Amino acid sequence: MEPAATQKDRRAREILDAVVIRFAGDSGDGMQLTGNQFTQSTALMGNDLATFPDFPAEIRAPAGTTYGVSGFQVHFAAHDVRTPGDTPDALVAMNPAALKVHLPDLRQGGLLLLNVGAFTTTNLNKAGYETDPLEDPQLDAYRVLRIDINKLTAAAVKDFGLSAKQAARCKNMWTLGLVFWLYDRNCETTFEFLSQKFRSQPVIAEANIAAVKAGHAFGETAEMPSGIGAYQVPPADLPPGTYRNIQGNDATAWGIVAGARLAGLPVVYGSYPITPASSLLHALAKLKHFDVTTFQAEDEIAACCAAIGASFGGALGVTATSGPGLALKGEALGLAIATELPLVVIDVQRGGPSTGLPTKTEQSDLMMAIWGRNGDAPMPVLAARTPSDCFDVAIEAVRIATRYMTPVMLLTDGYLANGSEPWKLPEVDQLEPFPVRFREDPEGYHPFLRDEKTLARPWVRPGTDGMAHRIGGLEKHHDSGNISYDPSNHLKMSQIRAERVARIANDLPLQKIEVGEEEGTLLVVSWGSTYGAVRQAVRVLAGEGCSIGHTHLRYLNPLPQGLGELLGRFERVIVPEKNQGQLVHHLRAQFSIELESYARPTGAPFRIVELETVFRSRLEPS
Amino acid sequence: MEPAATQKDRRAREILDAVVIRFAGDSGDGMQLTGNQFTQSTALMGNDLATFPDFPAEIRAPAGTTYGVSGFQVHFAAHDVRTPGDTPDALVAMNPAALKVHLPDLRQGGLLLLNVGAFTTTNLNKAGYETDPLEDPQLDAYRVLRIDINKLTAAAVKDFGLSAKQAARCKNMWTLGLVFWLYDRNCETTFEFLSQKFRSQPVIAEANIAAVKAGHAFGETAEMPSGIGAYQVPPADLPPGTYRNIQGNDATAWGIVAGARLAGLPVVYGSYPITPASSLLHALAKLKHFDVTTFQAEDEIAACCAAIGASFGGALGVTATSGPGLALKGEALGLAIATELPLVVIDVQRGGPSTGLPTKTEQSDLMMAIWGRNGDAPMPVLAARTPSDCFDVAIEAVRIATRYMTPVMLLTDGYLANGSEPWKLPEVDQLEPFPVRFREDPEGYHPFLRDEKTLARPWVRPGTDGMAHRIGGLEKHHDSGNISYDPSNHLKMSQIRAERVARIANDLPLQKIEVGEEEGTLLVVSWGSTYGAVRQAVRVLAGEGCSIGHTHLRYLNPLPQGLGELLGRFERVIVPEKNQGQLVHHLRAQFSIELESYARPTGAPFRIVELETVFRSRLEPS
Amino acid sequence: MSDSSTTRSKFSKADYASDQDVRWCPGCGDYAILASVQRTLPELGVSPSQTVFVSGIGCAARFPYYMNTYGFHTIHGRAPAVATGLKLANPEVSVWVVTGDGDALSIGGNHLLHTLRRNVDLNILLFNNRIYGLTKGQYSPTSLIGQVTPSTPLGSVDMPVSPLRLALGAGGRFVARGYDVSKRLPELLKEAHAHVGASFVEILQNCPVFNDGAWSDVTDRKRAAESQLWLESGQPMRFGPNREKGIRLRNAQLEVVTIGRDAEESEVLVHDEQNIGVAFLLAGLGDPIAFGVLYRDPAPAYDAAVRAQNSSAVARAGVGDLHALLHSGHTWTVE
Amino acid sequence: MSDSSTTRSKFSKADYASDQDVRWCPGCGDYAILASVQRTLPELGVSPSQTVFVSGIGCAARFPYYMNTYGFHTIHGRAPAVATGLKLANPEVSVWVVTGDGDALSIGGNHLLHTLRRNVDLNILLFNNRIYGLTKGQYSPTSLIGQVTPSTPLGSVDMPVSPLRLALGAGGRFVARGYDVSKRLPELLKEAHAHVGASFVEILQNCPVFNDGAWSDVTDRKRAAESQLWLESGQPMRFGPNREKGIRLRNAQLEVVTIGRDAEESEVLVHDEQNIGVAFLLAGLGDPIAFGVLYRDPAPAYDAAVRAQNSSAVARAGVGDLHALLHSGHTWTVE
Ligand SMILES: Cc1ncc(C[n+]2csc(CCOP(=O)(O)OP(=O)(O)O)c2C)c(N)n1
Ligand SMILES: Cc1ncc(C[n+]2csc(CCOP(=O)(O)OP(=O)(O)O)c2C)c(N)n1
Ligand code: SF4
Ligand code: SF4
Ligand SMILES: [Mg+2]
Ligand SMILES: [Mg+2]
Repeated sequence: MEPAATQKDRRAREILDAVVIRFAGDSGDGMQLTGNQFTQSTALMGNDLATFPDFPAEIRAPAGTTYGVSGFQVHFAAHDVRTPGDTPDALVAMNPAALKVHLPDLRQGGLLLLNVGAFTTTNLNKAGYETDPLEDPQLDAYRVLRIDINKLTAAAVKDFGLSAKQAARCKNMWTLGLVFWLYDRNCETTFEFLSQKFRSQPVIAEANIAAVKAGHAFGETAEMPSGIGAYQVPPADLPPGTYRNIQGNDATAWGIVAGARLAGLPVVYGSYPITPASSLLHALAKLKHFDVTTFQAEDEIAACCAAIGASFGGALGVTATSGPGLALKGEALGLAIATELPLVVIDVQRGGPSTGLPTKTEQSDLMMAIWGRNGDAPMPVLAARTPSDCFDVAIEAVRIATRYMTPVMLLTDGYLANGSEPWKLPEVDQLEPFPVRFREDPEGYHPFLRDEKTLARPWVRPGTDGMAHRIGGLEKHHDSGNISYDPSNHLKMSQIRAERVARIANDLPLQKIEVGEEEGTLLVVSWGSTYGAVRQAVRVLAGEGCSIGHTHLRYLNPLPQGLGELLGRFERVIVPEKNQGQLVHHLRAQFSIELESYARPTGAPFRIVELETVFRSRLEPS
Repeated sequence: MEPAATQKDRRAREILDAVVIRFAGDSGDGMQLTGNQFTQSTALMGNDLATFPDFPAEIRAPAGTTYGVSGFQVHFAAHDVRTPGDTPDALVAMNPAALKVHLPDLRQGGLLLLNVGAFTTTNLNKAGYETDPLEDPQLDAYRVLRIDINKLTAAAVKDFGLSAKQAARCKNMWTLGLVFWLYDRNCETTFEFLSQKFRSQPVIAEANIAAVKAGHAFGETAEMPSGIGAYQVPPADLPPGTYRNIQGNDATAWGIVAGARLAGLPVVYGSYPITPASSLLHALAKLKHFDVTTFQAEDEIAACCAAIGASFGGALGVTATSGPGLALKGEALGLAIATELPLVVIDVQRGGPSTGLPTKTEQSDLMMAIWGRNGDAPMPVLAARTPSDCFDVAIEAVRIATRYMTPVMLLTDGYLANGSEPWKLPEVDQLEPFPVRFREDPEGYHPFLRDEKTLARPWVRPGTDGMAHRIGGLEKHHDSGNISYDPSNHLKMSQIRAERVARIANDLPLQKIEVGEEEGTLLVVSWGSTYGAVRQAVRVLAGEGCSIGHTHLRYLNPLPQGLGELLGRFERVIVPEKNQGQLVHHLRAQFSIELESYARPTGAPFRIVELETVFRSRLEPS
Repeated sequence: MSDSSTTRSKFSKADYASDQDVRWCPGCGDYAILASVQRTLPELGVSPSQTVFVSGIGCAARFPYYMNTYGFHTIHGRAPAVATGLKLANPEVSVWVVTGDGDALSIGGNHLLHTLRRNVDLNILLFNNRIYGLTKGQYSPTSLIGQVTPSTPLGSVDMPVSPLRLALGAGGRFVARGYDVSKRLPELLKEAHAHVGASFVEILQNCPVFNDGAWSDVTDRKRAAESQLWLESGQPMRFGPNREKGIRLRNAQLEVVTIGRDAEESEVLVHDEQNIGVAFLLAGLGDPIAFGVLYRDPAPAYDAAVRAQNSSAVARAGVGDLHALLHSGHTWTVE
Repeated sequence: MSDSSTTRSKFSKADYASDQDVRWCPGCGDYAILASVQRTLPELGVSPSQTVFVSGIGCAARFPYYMNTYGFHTIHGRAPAVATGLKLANPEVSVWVVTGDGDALSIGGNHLLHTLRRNVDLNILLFNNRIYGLTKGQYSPTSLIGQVTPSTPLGSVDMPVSPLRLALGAGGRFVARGYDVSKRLPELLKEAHAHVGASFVEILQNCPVFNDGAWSDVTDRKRAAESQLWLESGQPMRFGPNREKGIRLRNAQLEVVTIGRDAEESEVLVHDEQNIGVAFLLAGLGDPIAFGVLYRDPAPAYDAAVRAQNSSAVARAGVGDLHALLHSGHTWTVE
């Protein structure tokens, strides 16, 4: 692939190992789109990367206000990348509000690209600036590029006969063009994208393309202030294969589809929209030709119940939501547990309690996932670690649900759901199938007969001849399936329900060290989306020769075999979490061992340096 | 009080220390009423006692079937009584089905009173007997009294001109009369009760009274088979005071009313009927003149939300349910937590998961009570130990809710709800008031200002002049109460929410040993309704000189101070529970100490002997 | 054990009865409904194995256990949602929902209304005994004002809801009423089954234990001719011991008239099952009470529309190819 | 800061506006509704401190933050239940519920219907933009068949529900309709406030971001005279640029007629707010759409009946005596 920059430019380009850029502007400025286009091009150029969009809870708050600011951060490098980056190296601020909100995060000496055309008195007022920030000596700490993007964009598209409003909408593309030039990215994917997106309005497409080109040309030709050069980030040395960029919710959706294929089942997906889970519904609604039925239910309870009904009917019932919705599904999940039907329940966690922080990420539904139902109602709980891992964990959830005839909880979160990373695509035909065999033989059948090994009961599709049976939420006799209120039977059934979930551990890989030492001073135990930051922090410290190891849990219930032994191999154990210490509580209850909690529910992901500092302090003799 | 038995009888009476009687018959036979009348009379005669009704899940299953059998057990003694008794000393079986279901529980040599008039072929068939149980040599193990109660009742009431059906309905009263005679009880309370109950049908009242008298006279005059005598159970040596018999749900209802009085608040009680919580609604609906508004909502969510709305409005919002309903309230409880409103949530636990065993008792909602909400959403959790303790714990729940501006969970269960015991009535005017002071001063007010000590926010009654404010489920700034998505603020608010609940522990009594040794070999930790059986088992063993102690938790979250220290004073700790080991899990997570679980979710309460055996085995050197 | 139509062409009532003892109270109206259902199903040409009964919680909701068909006794109020999922997953089976006035109208009101408006192909039977039977007699959303129950010791102050008006308001397209011991119930069940889409049948039911005689004014044999208005499509709305009474429409209001005295025979309203305005008025009629099919106006069922859309997606895009899906959009290769 | 009527007898619009920035999208119909509400409240004679706004979740549900009254932003769909509890606890305050088509009709449908049938004294404003705004544009229970949204890429197949028909079916006793930028909205708000019991007002609202123009056929100024039928109690139902059109009732169906051409002036239906049959038909009218009060038939409010019952309990038994309660029934004394 031929980089877009000319020979002349490339000579001058400074080679960087890694860059973190944040695009920030008004909700209406199209920053998510700009970020995504930058990501797309960067991925195609062979860098490893990770992204993190950060949008306001309001749909489109009044233009120019600080709470209307929308951001998109991308971290790309010539090596492998695990997080969207701690602090941006470059900040693009399309208006004063964006500057106000995001400047505190920009690293000292970072590149600051300001659209000075938007720094009008009105906008300064709306952003709550009392004095002009452009005059503020504070800016001297950064390498500032002041450009009237509004004006230059208008000029670039003036020949297309657009309205002023339409023309103004091209300014994100002008900016993108310039940033493409700054980091030596290829513009082609964006040109294609624009042509496609505006295929019914070719003039708009052309104007936008012209804007990208103008921005790019501006970089090539304009005199840059001192300290601002052109950069290059060479491709990373990634394992060979075909890659794509993927967001977590898309990966989960595709994993469900893949899992259902491997099981040989159609999918019935029942869901009620809720941030940040809604895009799962959107993704699956596009896959009707994959034997996927999507049902937008009247609420989360109906969504879950419809999925249960579908599983009873012989399909793979799937339901997804976020915390407030999961809190509503507890009773229905109890029914799935009592009737021993397969079901996949996805919780894309967000900040709580209650409505909390709907667009922010958190890991605070773990205990609810494990315990949030009446009675002794155990179910397996899994969690994904990166956007692309959502694909694998979703398949695993389908496998466990159908093999053990149980609902399975899959936890992801807002950070995974909206974040993206390059994904080395698996070979679809090399995925291990786990076909479901419905029982069709009436001989000796009753609905709560069990497989000796898995303790799973037989699954019968209604409509099957001669197999009519009734199930329900009342306790049933272990040996006939009929309703039973007998004390010793209830004890036995309670134990079987627990044992069936416990036995899944036999079927799971042994818990291992991810990175760092196999034994020593400090073990870091993580779960879910903190994986990247924790791993990176441990890698840095291990690289420095510290006695530190990292283990990461995909399986939260049952806990994997080997974990207890692993915990015992280190002097200290720390559990960093984006909640008030839920996993650490769960582990303490399982293992009589001292565990330290590092609990930080902030709504924002961990920064690597923060974790480095914490871990380092635990490594020092105290 | 003059015992009803004549001088002649009393001479012959055998003095017993304690007796357990179980009345069993068809749902239509009036066994609950019979049991309650026996209890009432026994209470008035100064015995300590405990009762346990056990009715079928079906409203009134077809007559004569085993699943239609209804039972009522009463344990009364000349000493203090902690449980309704393990195994009956006497069983009254009104029909074959009752015999079939309950005979296995009767102790060897126990008294068996059989209504042979009901042992018709039809009834034997309905009960599933293939041969006549009256001929079964198995009965030789008991002292059997065979009486055709049907016939004798008909004779007793023949002068009242009742229909055959009406006459037959008197047979429970005939039986009660006989049992009154057997155990030297006074009939007067029952005469009063019958006159009152049938005041609009005086003939029915008189016929029933005649039946009681006839049964009693039968005992006095008829020749009893050998081995069957007349008994006497002298009054127990109870602390002086005025007593009444009380069921758990009534005690809870009255405790809520008392708590609201002490706080100076009206009550708004929102509830949706569910076994075994419904009788709370029934009790409170009768107390409208106590400034109690009851609202039978369309579902549990509305019930909880209405209670929250009422608390926002300046009343004490209360909601009650059982497990399936609590599973539905999780999201709403999160709102109460996020908005920091007082609320009392009562969960009368029953067997789960799902619909489970609706009429059976269990302790399996503990973890859901602690964790069953999205996000980090802590709330205090209390549990009552005996029927009368429900009164005290309900008051305590109101106190904590209003003092700390928090929802409070109060756990009871089916066993407490329907069980009864004599209750030494508290002096109402000696209960400590804890009046709520609504904030009315607008100066410096914002809704999330906090009391330094309790961290409680001010409570403002809508309608108060100049104090208009908005609250909601989104995260708010700790310093203004305005919506805030700021990361460090969310961390701070999460910590405050946790701290506010944790600080309640400062306000609680130190955890103590209930009975037995203060330190030593085995500590038994219990919570909730297993109190009586555990305490009794420990008392027996401690009486034998075993090194055993018992501590009982009223406060499950936060755990009381002193508990950790207490656990450390014993070599072994065992936690018996009517679930799969939930408290033990919770304790393990808090204390790095080995704890043994004795987990028996059977739907039935513990027997003292069962616990004795288990504890004894843990005391032996292994 | 096989019951497929190839091996056996006809079923009898016994084929639909399960081996479980029926556990309702003696005299409960549910027995009669069960008998009607078991009597009717053999005539529908659907085998027991092709039939599913889904219920919530309540006395009524025990129904599936007594049917030798597939059955799902779910949780309180949620049967319509479970049944919707079942129908989406398994369109071939014939799905019946059995529910009570508490189950369907109190906790489950929302699912009922959405199932009706979506027009999912289900037969919904609501056993209305105007009481919560299973929880021992609290008032329900159909109980009358003033009703004394354990939760309303001074009488209920809640306005009752009319199940049929609610169903019409929600957009239900088959709305009918019968009662437990009615001989015409099987007929209604057949109509409900024949209707494609959501069929909603309110069945007035006596609970002799907690609300005995709640409907006796209407169902009492002696008064039946006076108190029951049985609707027949295309027929004038007449009733009375000698069919001497009729219903007249005036000013968008229904009036009871005595033919020959207050009105001409020709003034009596002729039942048009598609007239929703009249159906709404009929649903609210108190004396007489309207029975039969009040409203029937078929439209495509939701589940069929969903399937059609799924098929059209396949027709447009081919059967989904997982490899192609993963490789869609921008990909790149590292060598 | 005091606003009691003793210190200040009149309030202005500004007294009802909070200090929070309004965070709806530019052009959102919610702005106009907010302005109407803030303009109307001062005329009701209820002080800001005596007014409470309760909402669920959604764009519409942000409403309370913008009002300088008491406010409670609750959880999705549950505002009617919260408001019911509030009203039971605190009868003096005037309670408004603000909700969206998703909040009220999807997740919250059951609470809405029960609040209406119980007739709780609340003013319920449903902002119907036929879309889920806050979650970025999925279809809602009022979206039209065929609507393409992120969750229905091939078009919705769900039959929409009519909020007003649903309200009537549920037993609502004040059922009205307006639209966001209508000048007559304040008038409707006043009527709703004046009605004792549950007042239900559907307000057609434009969401320019996710469902722009959903109502423009109806609300467009140029077509307004043709497309809007404003109802006035006791007045003939006329509309059209020159009021030349009217509504005629025939066979319990509504027909649009041109006066003088298809019908006499006298044949035009006169609006009777208590005629529920006509109200049900008006609720379903598509072109023109009926605005104003479709149905108003007051009955005692639930909360008032509850209070009356509580008072009668006190009158009968005296103010509850805790000591007496504990000592009621059988007690005995141990000395
Ligand atoms: C979530 C939940 N809430 C409450 C209950 C208790 N409950 C069971 S059945 C029922 C109402 C039954 O009334 P209805 O639906 O009219 O049926 P019926 O018994 O009268 O046939 C209630 C409240 C429950 N099982 N689950
Ligand atoms: C329990 C729960 N489920 C889902 C959501 C997500 N959610 C928030 S608002 C909304 C729908 C909003 O639509 P509508 O009520 O029409 O209001 P609008 O935004 O259009 O004004 C949804 C699904 C939530 N907050 N809580
Ligand atoms: S309680 Fe009523 S509805 Fe329930 S089974 Fe008994 S009679 Fe039937
Ligand atoms: S998304 Fe629509 S309804 Fe929501 S604020 Fe924006 S314009 Fe208004
Ligand atoms: Mg009922
Ligand atoms: Mg909407």
